Amino acid sequence: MSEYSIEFQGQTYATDVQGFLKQRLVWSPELAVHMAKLDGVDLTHEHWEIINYFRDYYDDYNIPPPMRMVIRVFKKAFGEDNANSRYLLQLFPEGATKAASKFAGLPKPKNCK
Amino acid sequence: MVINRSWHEQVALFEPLCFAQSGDTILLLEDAVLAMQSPITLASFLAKCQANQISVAALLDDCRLRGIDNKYPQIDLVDYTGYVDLVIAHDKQVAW
Amino acid sequence: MNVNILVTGALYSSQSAYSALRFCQAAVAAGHSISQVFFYQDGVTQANLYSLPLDDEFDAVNSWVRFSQQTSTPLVVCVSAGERRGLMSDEQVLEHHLGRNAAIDSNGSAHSQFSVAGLGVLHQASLDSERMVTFK
Amino acid sequence: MSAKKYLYVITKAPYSNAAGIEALDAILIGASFELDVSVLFLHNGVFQLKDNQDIGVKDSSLPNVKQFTKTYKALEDFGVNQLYVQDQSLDARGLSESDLIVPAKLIDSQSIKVLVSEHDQVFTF
Repeated sequence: MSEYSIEFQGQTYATDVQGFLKQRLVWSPELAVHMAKLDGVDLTHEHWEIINYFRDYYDDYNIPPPMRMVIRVFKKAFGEDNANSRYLLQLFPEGATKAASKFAGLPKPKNCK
Repeated sequence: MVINRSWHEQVALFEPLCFAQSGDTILLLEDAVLAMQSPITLASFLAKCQANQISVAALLDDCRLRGIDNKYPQIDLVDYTGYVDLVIAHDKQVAW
Repeated sequence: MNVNILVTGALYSSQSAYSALRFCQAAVAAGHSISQVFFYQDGVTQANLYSLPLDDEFDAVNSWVRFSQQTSTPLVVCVSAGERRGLMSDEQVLEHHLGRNAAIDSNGSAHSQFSVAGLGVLHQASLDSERMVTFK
Repeated sequence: MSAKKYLYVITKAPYSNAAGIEALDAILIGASFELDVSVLFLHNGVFQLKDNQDIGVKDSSLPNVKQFTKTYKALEDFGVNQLYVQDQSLDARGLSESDLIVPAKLIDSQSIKVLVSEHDQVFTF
């Protein structure tokens, strides 16, 4: 079986083939910045708003939040006009749920549908 | 000895009865047909079904496989075609 | 009528493969159609290509394959339930880089007559069919 | 046309098997189809909602268990509003409403008959 990992500050972090951390507890904000860079994303204040929401929500419910909740939180933070799903997609071109989960150190979301 | 089964797990013959309504059919399938070897439990089950206008059927093929004879006029023996007919005749099936 | 079948019982630890197959055959013989057979929970084990029962025993996997070929009935394995239990297509094995030998690309554990899809397919079929029958 | 009504029944206790996890997967898909989704906890299924579940020390060298039952608390966010618990099942297991991690409607066998008959599709786990 092939193994995947990320090297960061002298440490090796095991991931799956798509770069999701195998162990949630090893996550740090610095590692998140590095993981995002590997995907060509520079984390901004807006990204962090979403990533922190994903981490809190996952802590409470063991599942990433549904998109309509994410948009609600986003609107609260950045106003009705800016915060929509298209803007979220600009922030996370890979898809907000997938990319925010990844940078937040959460497991890959199920994609059953 | 080690036990890994919950105290609460038990024979489920009476459970579907709690949720079936008049006009429904309870089909005994696979190991459920073994209930036909427990006359006392089965008699009270059949009486309750009758009182609530719930029909009871058993799958003939599963009875035969296990050497079970039907001694109960209240139980309809059906083959797989009869099972299909029951599914068509009722608007939904619930597998307990 | 159009009947959607859901199978959740494990191969050889339950009678569900046999019961469901007999039901499907009887339904087709009576002029009904089976919209699909969806394998969920332990039912995914009924798609295992590497199941090799003794010759005189019931061969659930190949019986499903034959039924599917004869009646053009789709057999669908739930992707997440399958991945939990090591049941996957060639493509999934490649996707997860699980192959023992990169030169051999056809080592998925699901028989190729079964497709792998999400629970959305089960729900869509249940909405499109007139009946759903579950075998546990 | 109004949304179809789907009922998901959970009858098994958590952790000894994947029934709860796989029921949740199905419930979330049902909700994503914008169906009218209800969940009924029956028999040992009521233990899914028991409070004070503790998965123990978080030690990465030990096999880990996911406390998936937390997700029941999020069902409302995903559009699932109706959670039912059979009162008898709770009683028989020494539990009451106050032991549950999420508010659920207590329901007796007679009302379950109605519940089952009112739904278009019933999945049992």
